Amino acid sequence: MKLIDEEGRRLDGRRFDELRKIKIEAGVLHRAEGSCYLEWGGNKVVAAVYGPREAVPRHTQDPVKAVVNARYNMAAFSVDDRKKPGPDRRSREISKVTSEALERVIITDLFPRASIDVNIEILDAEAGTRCAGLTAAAVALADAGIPMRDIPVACAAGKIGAEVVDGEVKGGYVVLDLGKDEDNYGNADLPIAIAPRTDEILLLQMDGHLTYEEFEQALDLAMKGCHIVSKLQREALLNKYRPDLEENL
Amino acid sequence: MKLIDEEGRRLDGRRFDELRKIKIEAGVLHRAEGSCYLEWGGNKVVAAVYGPREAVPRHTQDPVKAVVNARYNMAAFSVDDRKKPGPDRRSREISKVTSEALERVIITDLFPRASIDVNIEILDAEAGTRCAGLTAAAVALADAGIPMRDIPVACAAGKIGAEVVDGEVKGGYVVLDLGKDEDNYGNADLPIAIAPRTDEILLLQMDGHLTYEEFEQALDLAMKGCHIVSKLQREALLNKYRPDLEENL
Amino acid sequence: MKLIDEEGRRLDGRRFDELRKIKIEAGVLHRAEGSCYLEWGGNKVVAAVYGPREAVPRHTQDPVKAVVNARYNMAAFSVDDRKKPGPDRRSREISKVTSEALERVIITDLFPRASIDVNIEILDAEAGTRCAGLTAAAVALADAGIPMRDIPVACAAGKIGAEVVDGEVKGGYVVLDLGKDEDNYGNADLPIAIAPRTDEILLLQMDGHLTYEEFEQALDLAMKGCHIVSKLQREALLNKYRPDLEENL
Amino acid sequence: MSIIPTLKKDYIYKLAKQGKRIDGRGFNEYRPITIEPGIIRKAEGSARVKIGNTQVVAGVKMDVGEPYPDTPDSGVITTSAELIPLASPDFEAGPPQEDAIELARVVDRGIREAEVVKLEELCIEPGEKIWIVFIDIHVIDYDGNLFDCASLASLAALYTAIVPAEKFDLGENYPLPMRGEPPISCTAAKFNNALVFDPLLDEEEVAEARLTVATDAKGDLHAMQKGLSGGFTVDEVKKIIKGAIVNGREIRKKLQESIEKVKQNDT
Amino acid sequence: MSIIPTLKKDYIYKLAKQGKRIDGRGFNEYRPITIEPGIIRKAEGSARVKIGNTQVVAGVKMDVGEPYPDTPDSGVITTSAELIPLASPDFEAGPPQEDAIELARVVDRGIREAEVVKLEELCIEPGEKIWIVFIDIHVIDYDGNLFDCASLASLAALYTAIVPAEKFDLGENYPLPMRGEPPISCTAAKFNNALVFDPLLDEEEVAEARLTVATDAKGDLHAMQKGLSGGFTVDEVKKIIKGAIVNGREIRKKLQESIEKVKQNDT
Amino acid sequence: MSIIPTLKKDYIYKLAKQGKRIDGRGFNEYRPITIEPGIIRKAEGSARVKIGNTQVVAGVKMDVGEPYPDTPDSGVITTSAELIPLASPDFEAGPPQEDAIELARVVDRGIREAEVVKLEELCIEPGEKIWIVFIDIHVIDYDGNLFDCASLASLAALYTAIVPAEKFDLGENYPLPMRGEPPISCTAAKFNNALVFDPLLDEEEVAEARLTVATDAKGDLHAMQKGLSGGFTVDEVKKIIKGAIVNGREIRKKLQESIEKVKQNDT
Repeated sequence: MKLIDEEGRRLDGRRFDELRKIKIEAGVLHRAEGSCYLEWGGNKVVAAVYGPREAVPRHTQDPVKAVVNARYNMAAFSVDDRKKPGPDRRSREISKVTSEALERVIITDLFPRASIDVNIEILDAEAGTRCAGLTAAAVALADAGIPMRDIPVACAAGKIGAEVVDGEVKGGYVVLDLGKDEDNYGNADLPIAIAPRTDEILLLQMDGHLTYEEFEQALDLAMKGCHIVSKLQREALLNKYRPDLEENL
Repeated sequence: MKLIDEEGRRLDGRRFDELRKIKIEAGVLHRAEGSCYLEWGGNKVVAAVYGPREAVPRHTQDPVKAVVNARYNMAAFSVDDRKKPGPDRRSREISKVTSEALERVIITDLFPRASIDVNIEILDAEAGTRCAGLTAAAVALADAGIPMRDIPVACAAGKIGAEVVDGEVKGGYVVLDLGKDEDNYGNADLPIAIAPRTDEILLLQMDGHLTYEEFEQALDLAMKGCHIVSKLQREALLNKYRPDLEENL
Repeated sequence: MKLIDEEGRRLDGRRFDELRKIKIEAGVLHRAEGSCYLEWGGNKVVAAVYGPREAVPRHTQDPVKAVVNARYNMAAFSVDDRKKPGPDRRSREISKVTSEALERVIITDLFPRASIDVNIEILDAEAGTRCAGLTAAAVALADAGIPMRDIPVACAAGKIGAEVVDGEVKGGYVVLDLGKDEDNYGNADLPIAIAPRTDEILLLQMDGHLTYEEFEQALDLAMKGCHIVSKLQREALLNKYRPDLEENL
Repeated sequence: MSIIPTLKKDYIYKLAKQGKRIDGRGFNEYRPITIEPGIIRKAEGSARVKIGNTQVVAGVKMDVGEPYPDTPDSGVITTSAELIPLASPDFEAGPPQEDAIELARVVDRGIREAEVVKLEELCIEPGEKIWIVFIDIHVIDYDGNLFDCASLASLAALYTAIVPAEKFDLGENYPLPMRGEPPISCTAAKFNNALVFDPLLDEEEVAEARLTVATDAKGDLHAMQKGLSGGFTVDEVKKIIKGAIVNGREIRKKLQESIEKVKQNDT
Repeated sequence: MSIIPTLKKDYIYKLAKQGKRIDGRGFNEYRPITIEPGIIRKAEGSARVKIGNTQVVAGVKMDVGEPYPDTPDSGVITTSAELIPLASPDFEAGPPQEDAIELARVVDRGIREAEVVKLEELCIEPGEKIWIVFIDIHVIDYDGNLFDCASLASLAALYTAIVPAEKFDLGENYPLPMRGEPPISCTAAKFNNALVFDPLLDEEEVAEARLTVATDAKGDLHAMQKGLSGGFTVDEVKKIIKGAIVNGREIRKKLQESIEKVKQNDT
Repeated sequence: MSIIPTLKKDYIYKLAKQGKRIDGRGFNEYRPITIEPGIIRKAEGSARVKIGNTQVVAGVKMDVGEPYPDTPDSGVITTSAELIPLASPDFEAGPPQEDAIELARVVDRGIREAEVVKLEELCIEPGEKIWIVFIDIHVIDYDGNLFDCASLASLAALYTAIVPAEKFDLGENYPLPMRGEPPISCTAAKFNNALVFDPLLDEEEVAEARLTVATDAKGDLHAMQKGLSGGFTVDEVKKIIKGAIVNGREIRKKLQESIEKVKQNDT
């Protein structure tokens, strides 16, 4: 499958450094303490935050800080072939790395023995759900008023269009934010999450094949993507709170 | 399958308002605090009660009243095709509605933090096991000396013999206590449980197709069935305690 | 399959009362408090002991003595057809009888509310793993310094070479320590564990077919096997501690 | 029962005596209902339904499988519900608990007993290959009356679902074959002798009993489920059925409008 | 150990020193045994067995399945036991625990090792189709000595079972093919140096060790299982085996009588 | 955090400031590595790897199965890891927890993404029958850096594995088809701004962040995984990659020597 043409135009018409269309809305749920609805290309994600509240069962409590439990979950109908409900190994790994990334920015030592529960539901999936989920979770955390050092944000870069001959890889383009076919037929994927104020890397995974130079390009591109998405996060939060703010003027 | 003939005679020879043969024996087990063996047509059921005793695990305790845990379970060999041991979704739903129905008549606020455990084992199954199970459980509760406002009782009515043409239903008879083929090939089933002194409805489920008028007939018929079975329950309890009573004369 | 020839020579050349080759090494792991590596014919076993430590969850604690938890586990790759990871019914039964046998010799009343956890991993399996596992566990317990009345030891005897004609069994030889084919195609297996100082029988299972006289022979043979293996256990422990002992002279 | 719930209970009871509810509705009145079919691209059929703040997404997926031995010519429906911790601070992760199982089974019976889906048209090869219809109910926001919200979402997803025949090399895709007018589930709760339809979460928490009734366009009954540990009199049951028929008609109209809109957009 | 169990223990020990048991039996004596085969209509074979107050129902169901690759010409037996909370305040719901697993495996070995069922006659099509025999053990009332009660119920169910060939279009139904005289399991418990057969629950609770021995009509051994954390001397083991042979003969007679009665009723 | 861990942390931090580690190694230095392939007779391939006190046994088993619908011509790899309670007082029995799942998935990606196994040669009959390669990782002794130890053991097991064709009547056994030079996983931990490779358990316990990088012989990247709740700067990531390339070369040499030794012994 030819993922990119001679002029650097991708299957869906994007340039190498273009993101898919992203829409973020904060505070969409009644019951949750903070929530976010996010569309990123064909991905549809809802995130909801409960807590800080007493961690249960008791033996999960940390006496000096809050525990951050992110739970990434795919709806059975969110993928091509129906997924059996409940966590599989992939979901559990994503939940783990997402929890670790979010924990870094939350000021957890304010809430000893508490848990902060972050629920991420993928309703519609089309490549890049872990970045979409973490990005939505961060907005939901902010919406819930959880004290954070920064609002984390995630984005991926990758490589497409290389030819592979018996393990040898030739050519290829480093591009931002892989779409569905690019994810399936591409050569490498590098999802990251950062704290945008300091550019500290909170999540980093990679698979596929990148030369060291390509890695540097991809990391740089993903960073830039993160900063663009970060602005959309802040706008979404502002949109929710602006009416309140204006009222108080 | 022709479930009822022109003269209103059903497959097993019963009239529309006739129950299958029922046999109830109270106090049949050594270990349980109260117990009951019940045959209802081809159904064979044992029920046993333990408690009130401290509810475990502790977080299941209710500080102001006892928790009623009914557990409906089918033996692997009780059905045509062997059932995998352990609760399936159907058993768990029946356990829930049975627990709720029994809780209504038990004076639970006498036993805060306690559980009253009601075990219902279906050894042989032939249509109507939820009514048979609840009826046996009620006798076992009385045998265990659990204080109750009334001895609940269950019975079903249903509809058989209608013709269905592309969703349109014509004709049919409202009858009491569906047998096996009537359950499989009939048109509707309406199991209920009541507190016989007040006719309060404790359990009510229905599936199939009934007009509003048929529903009224069926509910009335099921109520009448309940009162007949209620007498058999009381006789069984009396049979067990009569020797003691006579001795004390 | 002919398991034994006219001269009483078995498939692998052993005489009826010969053990397979056994190698025992104590204290092989860094992390465990006591450990043992054991090869017995084609079996390779590691055992590790943790405790006495507070038993968790709390409701498993015994207020007057330590609980002994042996956990027998086969590696997925230890058998001909890959075994699904996790305990199956066979492993759980072996864990139970091993726990019971070890509990008999451990002075458990020294450690109320504690657990002593004995992990037995079968890395390579070739008939007789429960005896190999228990024998290794006993060495690991001694290596961990758990106070014991005796160092238990296990060995099996069995019967091979009989002809079976419609349930009727003719001939056959009682032999020590069944090998793989002897286990699969033999006539009876009798694994036992004893406390070698008193010859008290701590574990005894049997399946197959033995006359009463054959049982007496087999029990006697298995006892003798236990005493031989017991010496190897003691040597292994001595080998580990000898350097220390010599140093202190 | 701690102090806050007791106060809330007293307040709700007091209002009920005056014929009022905490959100100002009449006893038989539903909250605003919105039905949005077709919102999940990966699903064969889908819908988001909101009843007041309660929000459910239902998705339909289809696969090719083997029929049950006793119905060799018939497709199969499987309904699951997850009360995911997103929707309520009281829902827990893990395998479905009793509440989720009851929800799935009640929705399932509402659909199955009225034969809403033409299962006989979902046979591909008798005795060998049939279509399996998976209905998955995802509760997004929980403010009471899950049964009605989940049934409605499931119906909207089914009526707008497309059989993915192309994916399995079985010809062109086509709409899931459905029968005319579906039964609609309506739920009432009882507390302190008041009967209120479409109970809020706050009302459910003080309710003694609950009754769900699925009625069709002619006012016939197709499924009923009593819940909670209180009881009903015969008269109360009849009163609820009558209210369910009336509310059902109105909700059915809304459902049909939302389906029509999707079908028009598609053509 | 709290005060009541300690008192009970002391009492049982004291009696045992005087050669007595709490229910007046001799050390080698069994409680009354009743065997009722054929009580479950839906099962292919079934039996209720009572030993004193202990009560077990075993049921046999059969299905058609694939053979194991290493025994392509042979039927399969699967034995399960559930210690359901009906039978004892100490049994818990949920997946089988160690005790239930041990019970099922010991019963299974008693049946399998003596080749009681003619598995070679349960092959329908070599390498393709065989009969699977499911034995399910339901403990109804628990007053000690489950192993013997469960094995006896399983044997009575097997010896009266009918292969449901008609249900699978495989010709006429016929009796499950069984070999002549089954081994019988007899269990003894040891406490304070006394060895008692058919232990009561009260005796099991103070016992140090337990030994189950399955012997056939000739007095040969087919299965043994030692339990609990105490030990036995060689002499104790031999004494138990001899007692098991004697008791086994008597129980086998009872079993055969109950089977005969069923077979006569059938014809 | 209790007093002992705090003291340990302070000590490790203090040493790190002086450029030292508790066992005297340099920041980029690995502990002694031993690789013993072929130690499990029942496995198709196996290896025990020790990195210092950390010890892992990996085993490869193969079976014949069906391909995934989207890769009909390709074999399948399945990687599992169990953190069995043998290896650490903190590991618990039961189904794999998050840590074991992450370990298995990271090892799996390291092998899969570099296409180390020639999966295309593991097709027996396109669309029908393929070889499944099961990699099972058994952690025996846990003293830090499981990721590197487990990947190395898995690679050594794969490179010495034999396809058991005879067992399945598929011709003669032959070596599992592998590509030339595998990527090697190297892991660094960060604490108090120090970056150390091959962290000890004591170091892992005080670490803020961890990064695993799999690089091939040319220095290209094939898999990365960041762990723990701390962060990295871009420069730190680059520094770790460079260290991983250097260490990877040395470890790859050791791996190849151990494989060669086995292959010579076989011939």
